[in-house]
Amino acid sequence: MVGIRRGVVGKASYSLFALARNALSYHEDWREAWRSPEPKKHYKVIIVGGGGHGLATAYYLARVHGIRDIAVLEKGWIGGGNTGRNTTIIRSGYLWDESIALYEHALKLWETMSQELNFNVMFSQRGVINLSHSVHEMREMRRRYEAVRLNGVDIEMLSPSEIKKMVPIINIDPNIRYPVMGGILQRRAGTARHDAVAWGYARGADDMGVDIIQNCEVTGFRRKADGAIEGVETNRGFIGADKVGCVPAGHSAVLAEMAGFKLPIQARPLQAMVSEPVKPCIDTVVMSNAVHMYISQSDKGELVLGAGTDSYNSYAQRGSFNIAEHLMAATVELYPITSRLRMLRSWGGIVDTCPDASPILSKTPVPGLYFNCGWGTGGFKATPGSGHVFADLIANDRPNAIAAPFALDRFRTGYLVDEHGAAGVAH
Amino acid sequence: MTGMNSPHQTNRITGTHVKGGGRVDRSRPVSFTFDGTSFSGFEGDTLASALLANDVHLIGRSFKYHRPRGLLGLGSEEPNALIQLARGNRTEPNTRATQIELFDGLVAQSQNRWPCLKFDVGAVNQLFHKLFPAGFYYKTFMWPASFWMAYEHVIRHAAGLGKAPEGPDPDRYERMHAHCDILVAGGGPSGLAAALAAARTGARVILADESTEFGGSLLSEDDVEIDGLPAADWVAQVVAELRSMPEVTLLTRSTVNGYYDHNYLTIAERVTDHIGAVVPNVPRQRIWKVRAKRVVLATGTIERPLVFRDNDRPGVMLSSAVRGYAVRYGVLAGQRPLIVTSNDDGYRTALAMHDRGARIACIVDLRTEPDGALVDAARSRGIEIHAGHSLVGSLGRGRVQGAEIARMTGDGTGLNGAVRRVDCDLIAMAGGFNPTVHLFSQSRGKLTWDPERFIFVPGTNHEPQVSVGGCNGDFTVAQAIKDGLQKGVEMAREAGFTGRKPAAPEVSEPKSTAERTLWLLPSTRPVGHKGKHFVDFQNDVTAADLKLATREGYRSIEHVKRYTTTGMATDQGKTSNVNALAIVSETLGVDVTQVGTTTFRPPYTPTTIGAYGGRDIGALFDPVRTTAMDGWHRENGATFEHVGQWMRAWYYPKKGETLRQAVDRECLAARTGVGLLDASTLGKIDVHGPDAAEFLNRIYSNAWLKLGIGRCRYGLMLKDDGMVMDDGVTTRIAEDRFHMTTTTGGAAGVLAWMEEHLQTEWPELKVHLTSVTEQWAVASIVGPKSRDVLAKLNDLDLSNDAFPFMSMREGTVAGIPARVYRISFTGDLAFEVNVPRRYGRALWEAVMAAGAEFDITPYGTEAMHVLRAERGFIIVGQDTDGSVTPSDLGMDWIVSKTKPDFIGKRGMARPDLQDPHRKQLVGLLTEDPNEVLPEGAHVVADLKPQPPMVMLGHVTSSYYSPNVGRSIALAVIKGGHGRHGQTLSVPLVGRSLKVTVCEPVFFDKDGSRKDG
Amino acid sequence: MDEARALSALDGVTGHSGGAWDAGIVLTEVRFPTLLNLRGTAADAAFGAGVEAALGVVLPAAPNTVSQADERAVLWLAPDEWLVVATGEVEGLQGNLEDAVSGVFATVVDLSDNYVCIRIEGAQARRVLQKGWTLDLHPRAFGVGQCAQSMLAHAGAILRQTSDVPGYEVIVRPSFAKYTWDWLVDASAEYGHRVG
Amino acid sequence: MQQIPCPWCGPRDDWEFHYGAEAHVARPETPSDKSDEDWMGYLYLRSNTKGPFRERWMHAAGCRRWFNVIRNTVSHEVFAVYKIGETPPPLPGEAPAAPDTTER
Ligand SMILES: Cc1cc2nc3c(=O)[nH]c(=O)nc-3n(C[C@H](O)[C@H](O)[C@H](O)COP(=O)(O)OP(=O)(O)OC[C@H]3O[C@@H](n4cnc5c(N)ncnc54)[C@H](O)[C@@H]3O)c2cc1C
Ligand SMILES: NC(=O)c1ccc[n+]([C@@H]2O[C@H](COP(=O)([O-])OP(=O)(O)OC[C@H]3O[C@@H](n4cnc5c(N)ncnc54)[C@H](O)[C@@H]3O)[C@@H](O)[C@H]2O)c1
Ligand SMILES: Cc1cc2nc3c(=O)[nH]c(=O)nc-3n(C[C@H](O)[C@H](O)[C@H](O)COP(=O)(O)O)c2cc1C
Ligand SMILES: [Zn+2]
Repeated sequence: MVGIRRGVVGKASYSLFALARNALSYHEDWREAWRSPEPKKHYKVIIVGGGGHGLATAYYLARVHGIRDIAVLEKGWIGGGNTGRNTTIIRSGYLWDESIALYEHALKLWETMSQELNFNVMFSQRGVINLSHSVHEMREMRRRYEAVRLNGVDIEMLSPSEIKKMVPIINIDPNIRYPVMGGILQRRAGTARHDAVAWGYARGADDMGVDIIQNCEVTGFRRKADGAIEGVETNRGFIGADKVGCVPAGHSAVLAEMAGFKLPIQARPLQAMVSEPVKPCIDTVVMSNAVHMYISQSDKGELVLGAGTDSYNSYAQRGSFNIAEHLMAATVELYPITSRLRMLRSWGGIVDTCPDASPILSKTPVPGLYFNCGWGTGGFKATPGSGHVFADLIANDRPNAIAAPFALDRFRTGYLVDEHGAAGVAH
Repeated sequence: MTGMNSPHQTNRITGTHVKGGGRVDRSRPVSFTFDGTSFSGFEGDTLASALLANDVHLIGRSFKYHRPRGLLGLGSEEPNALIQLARGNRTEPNTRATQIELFDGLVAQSQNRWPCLKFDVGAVNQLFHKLFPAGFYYKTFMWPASFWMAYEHVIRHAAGLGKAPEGPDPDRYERMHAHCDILVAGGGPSGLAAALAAARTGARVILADESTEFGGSLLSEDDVEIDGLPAADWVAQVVAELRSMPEVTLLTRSTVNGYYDHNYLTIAERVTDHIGAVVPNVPRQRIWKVRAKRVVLATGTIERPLVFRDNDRPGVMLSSAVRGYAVRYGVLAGQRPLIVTSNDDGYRTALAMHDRGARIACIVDLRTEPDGALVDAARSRGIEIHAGHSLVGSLGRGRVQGAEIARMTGDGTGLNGAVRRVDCDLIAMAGGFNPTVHLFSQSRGKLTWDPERFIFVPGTNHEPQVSVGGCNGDFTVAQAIKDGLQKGVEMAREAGFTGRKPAAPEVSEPKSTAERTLWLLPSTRPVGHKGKHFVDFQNDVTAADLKLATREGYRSIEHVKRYTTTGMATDQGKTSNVNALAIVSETLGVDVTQVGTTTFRPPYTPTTIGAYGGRDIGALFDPVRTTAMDGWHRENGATFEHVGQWMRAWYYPKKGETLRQAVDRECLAARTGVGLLDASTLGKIDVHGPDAAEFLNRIYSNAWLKLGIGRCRYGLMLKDDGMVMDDGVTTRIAEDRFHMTTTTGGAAGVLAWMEEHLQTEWPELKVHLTSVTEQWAVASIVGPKSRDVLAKLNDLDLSNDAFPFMSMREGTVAGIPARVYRISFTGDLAFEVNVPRRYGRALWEAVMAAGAEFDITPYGTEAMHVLRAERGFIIVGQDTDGSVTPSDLGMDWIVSKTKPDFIGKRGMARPDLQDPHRKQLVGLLTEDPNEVLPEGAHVVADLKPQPPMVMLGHVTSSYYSPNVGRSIALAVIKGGHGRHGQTLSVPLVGRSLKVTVCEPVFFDKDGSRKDG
Repeated sequence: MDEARALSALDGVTGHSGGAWDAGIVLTEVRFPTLLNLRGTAADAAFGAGVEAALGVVLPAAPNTVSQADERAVLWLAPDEWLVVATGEVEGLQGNLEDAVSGVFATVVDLSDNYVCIRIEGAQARRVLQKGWTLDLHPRAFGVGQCAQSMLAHAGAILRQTSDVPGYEVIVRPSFAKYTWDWLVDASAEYGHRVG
Repeated sequence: MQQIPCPWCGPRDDWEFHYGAEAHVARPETPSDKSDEDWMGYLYLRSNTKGPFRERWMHAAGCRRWFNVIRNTVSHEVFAVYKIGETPPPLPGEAPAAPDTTER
């Protein structure tokens, strides 16, 4: 492992031992997890967007490709975009081979992330269940099950009673409006502590010399005479770069327009909420497309509930109340014991939805400018894989096999990776 | 366990020498249990006031360290005293004792402790607390890697506070829409005044307060008079006037909990929680969804705790709460209180306590030279005042027994005197007041920092609204009322009403002098070295944790919040947020405004999920749509399938039949005799106008201009990307009129799609579209004997010549006016009879009766699927998924080559859609004719013993076909059209099947059966 | 025609009166009114005149208003769309209307079976409806002579006020009739309801 | 919950509407002339403006009419509503636009 500071200064490494030793000095000697440097005049690579994907990109650029002269520019605070406001569902059981390859690549990286980063991201492989509520959904579910299985990825089909065994609080009465008819389970899937992912990658990248610059908003792009990228305008002045990778999630269309092109992206509100904390009552993640709700319980004890998107464009980080209201009705309908629990906080994010519900990992009409976006409602799970392949794309100026199907050109040729069909609420 | 405690009520104020005895009804004792012990209180008490009256201070345990905790506050700001309320399926975790109204038989339990509140094993965490600073879990539990799930198990069980109920909720919840001119949030003096002024103009006013009665802080004051009346009497007078006005809605126990866009607010009303009994049909709680023309925010203030060593001990309370318990509930929270204050308001508490018989231990005043009427009043009562002193720490076991105080340096950052011990049984903290700006912020108003008074006040607003009184930074009753009246009438005027501002009443109240704000009181040793200085009580976040976070680089207040969890507890930082950000700003040496606040989000206080769900549960969760024949299907034993919102008959098992047996029987009957299908759910659209044919020509991929009147045609609808969107048969009823059918699930989408094109792309086309889906009930009479059956009911000439395939005739069937379509979804002779919906069942029964001699067999959607698959007819949404073109389906014949344009034409010309290796629809035959492939199974050319394998595509439809006498399947596979005759494999779990690719037509390949 | 064989989507659904107490909520099915969907150009004088001649009712031009004369009501649905609600003598009504507007681009579609009409009346009728109807029904905002389309809970509905009692008519598609009826009964539970 | 003012029915909750994204994107008159690039533009590329934005809405639960709205996608403030085919009013702070010729 490339641990520049961590390797040398043992104190910076995290462990129970380090905690004990630091306790003796009242925890006053911990060093900062990442520096807050002033931006330099020029970098080899600038990453725009300090979400999980952007930070992971910088980390892998440094770690795998040996590029250290990197800045991550974040307009607010790192992890404050969708990384900090998602319901943290991680799985790789998608429909199309291309998607399964991408998300499974990520899932494998999740499995070693805490150790690799020396930062506990609490990746909890508690399993994710997708429910089916009609004959039609059962058929679609079977299709996805087979696709995942034949890709060599773990997946199981469950009957209602098997689901009930794993999720005792679920209502499997066959006479309800959306009866639980079956489900698929990916055991290796689960959740992670979302903020820690951003922080862990930031710390790891910083360790290798990456400058993480917060409160630095990119306001424009500067191009050379030959059209190639020259650098970015920011609220803290111009910063030059040989290559620029944009990973701005909800703001991808805004940045693309600054660079002079349009993306097939619409920014939509997506809401989530948490209940007050209670003792453990649900041990897996359960998603239901038909009723537009999904649920898990955080380690602190809150039920984490997610809904569907609103249908209009918005950058407000809030959605309409009726979506929240429906989500809660659906929660009570499927999990009757939740009725007397209380909703503690609700919030919204801006998701960059793509026509085929698949991401964009691509070169752009501007040489040296790359985009990683379009993850919509389901990109948290991809964080490490996305960063890994995007770093590769930036470093080599060509997509690798995993990234290639997700290039922008698919919208011209018609080779879409349409994950709407079976994914619905696409987490 | 349960022994009735003698009702000694040590803290209940008695005697006549005190002003009032609180607002409880002493003639109505009420008994309740807490952790199994019985106690009593009075009607009007909260659980909190009753416990205090019974001298119970230890009420809960904290989240992380399991520290013993008592009450801090008086209302919804309470972070500590969380209760597991009631039993069985009515149990409710994390309920604030301060908001639980007492009723006879109330059962309360402490939480987050084991085995009991006094001896909590979890408290061992305190021994290791040094290992558990903020964010410790990010630094450990990583080895061995596989152990995280085990660590997590333990962590999860230690966390979580209360317990969820185990069964469904027996209570009822409702929601209500409301509209008003003025919504007033908060019914203290300012809110009452605003409501009154607005209401007098005739405006529609809703006034909501989360407390049990209106009056707000006035109910907790005994030193305020308004127009010569004690404040509470003035309140009663105003409320009485409001109550008499028909356009005023008064809501108590009602929290304005959400402020959404465009003045849409939600109110959570607790309707029956306080009576402890279930009233049949009456909701337990109700969510009001209010659209208000104008909003007046009058939510008052929340007092700030002071941050000193061990400031979390039971018996350390907010000063205003201590006063509130005394004045409003007639309870002394302690007999020997110490008041530590940054301002004059602490003196009011001292006076109120003193005058009710408490012995004030002393007042510790952070100010060096306190002065003014309130200070004089304390001095004149002989109360000891330690000016310029810090409260260094609390002392005691389980509960406050004393405090350490010392003189501070002039700048308030250190101590410069000896630490002295003061005996006391209560510490009242008066740290100044924060305006309750939550709703203002939720509505996206911008806060302004007032550096003089160290508070955030509302700045520019985003919605049409105003803030008045305490929440606007106006801390006197006189100002609150004056402003309330003024703004109330202004808002009414903005909402279109006229009226004059009522005269402001005369208010007498104590005058306050300047305060001195210190966020973190100086201590003998640096924070973190000895004891704990709590900022967020519930989540056990200390000043040392906040400093650690900033030291580690988590400097944005949002990072501090997420790293330490400050402000993330069930109180959402009502008492901690401002202290936390002030400590962070001091630590970083930057201005509070630079640090900023975290985002306020709904709900203001946690709100029951069931209340938000309202009655949208069970049968009312989502409508189930049924057809006119539904009753018959039910009475005749059909099983049902959900298709979108529709409930359709799936198959009609006879006694003892399995699905397969029933479907086989139904399928055979439809091919050999006659079957009857309820096809009512198909979408139907009346397309009418001189340009109707031209319109269809653009919408469908095939040609429509020349279709004859009375003739039907199958059409495929594409999207502009060239993918199949819907299909159906459309009939020309008249020169300018067509009857279009769509798939059941696609109906609404198709209508919307066509309307969009008419209104926005081709407004020049004269066409009207009307959904007539439910105007018609449809019975499909199918099979070789269908003509015989229909002939019995109908006087039309049904011969092939007179009534050819793909045509429509109007007439009567069984005496009912009908349109009969000779179309077929099975390939066999068939008649689709459409009658007005009201006659649907009559038609069905008549056909069944007429068909009896032919053994007519009703069949459901499953047999329908088999029958159409036998003929290779697709189902959009099953054999297609939005990524399939007509060409992929082998349906090039339906794509016009001559039309210059139609929707989908250009899209189909894109490179990938022309690729011969695309997935294409084929038929599959298994080796074993009895083996039915699972739908969704995948097809491979190169079978491997284990996954992964390269997949070619998947099975979209698969059935046993009794008519073909074997299993049949449809699949989309790569380059399928060129693979006919190839043998491929379908790998299943533990085995695989060989399949032969064929044409997707299995029965009646030449289509000769359609004429019977 | 044979009315005895006609079944409404509410037959067998309406059941009995019930609820907490009789607050005078009366729920009634208005059985089989004639409902005609009328499309045409409001600005076209010939169209307006034709409609008036055939129905004896002025075509309402203002959004969400109703013109009514005796047993004929015309409800504004959209700038070029109206719903004719007729009871009593309706024989030939559709034909007359079609003839009257035949000279202009206009269409008449019989939707008598495409909807079910429920009347709700009583002192608490407004409160009951407001549990699921988002638009303001306060007399200052909505009254006799007005109509609106929106959702009543989860069913698309046309609502109009028919009396000051207050009384309203809720028009929904038949497949939503049972849901709507059940919803109204449930929402009335607090007050009690009677089946009219 | 936003209120979208239907030009006919008046202000209604946003869920009553079907959203149509960017306004004034006309379907090409003769699609066959268009390159694959252009067709991609028509099919998929829509402005996604942060700030005042011209967009289409359809009153699905009411009169079912399409119309245009100028709405700020950050503040949700609605500045103007105009019918299909009408000349778009200027965006806040913008000079009046040329008459709409796209008929959308
Ligand atoms: C409510 C909700 C629930 C979700 N649930 C799940 C789930 O369960 N599972 C799942 O896999 N996914 C989920 N997602 C999606 C997931 O959160 C995102 O796909 C993922 O986090 C995207 O990560 P990111 O790093 O690309 O984006 P972000 O974390 O949003 O990072 C982008 C960053 O770019 C910054 N930025 C933008 N513009 C500029 C600029 N001009 N200059 C500088 N910086 C800029 C932003 O401030 C932001 O910090 C959910 C999303 C939401 C909103
Ligand atoms: N002496 C001081 O220094 C000082 C300081 C601060 C406040 N005050 C007091 O502040 C008062 C100002 O009056 P006021 O009317 O502004 O405040 P108030 O505190 O008297 O009343 C606020 C009311 O709002 C209610 N409320 C708060 N949030 C709510 C919500 N979300 N939904 C529903 N109800 C909610 C509370 O229950 C309370 O009844 C004066 O009476 C003054 O005594 C005094
Ligand atoms: C998985 C998850 C769990 C959360 N748990 C809590 C919680 O326990 N308490 C809380 O106040 N907020 C919780 N939040 C919400 C955050 O406070 C915050 O609302 C969210 O990160 C969005 O940021 P914003 O509200 O500041 O815009 C949680 C968020 C996520 C994504
Ligand atoms: Zn409208």
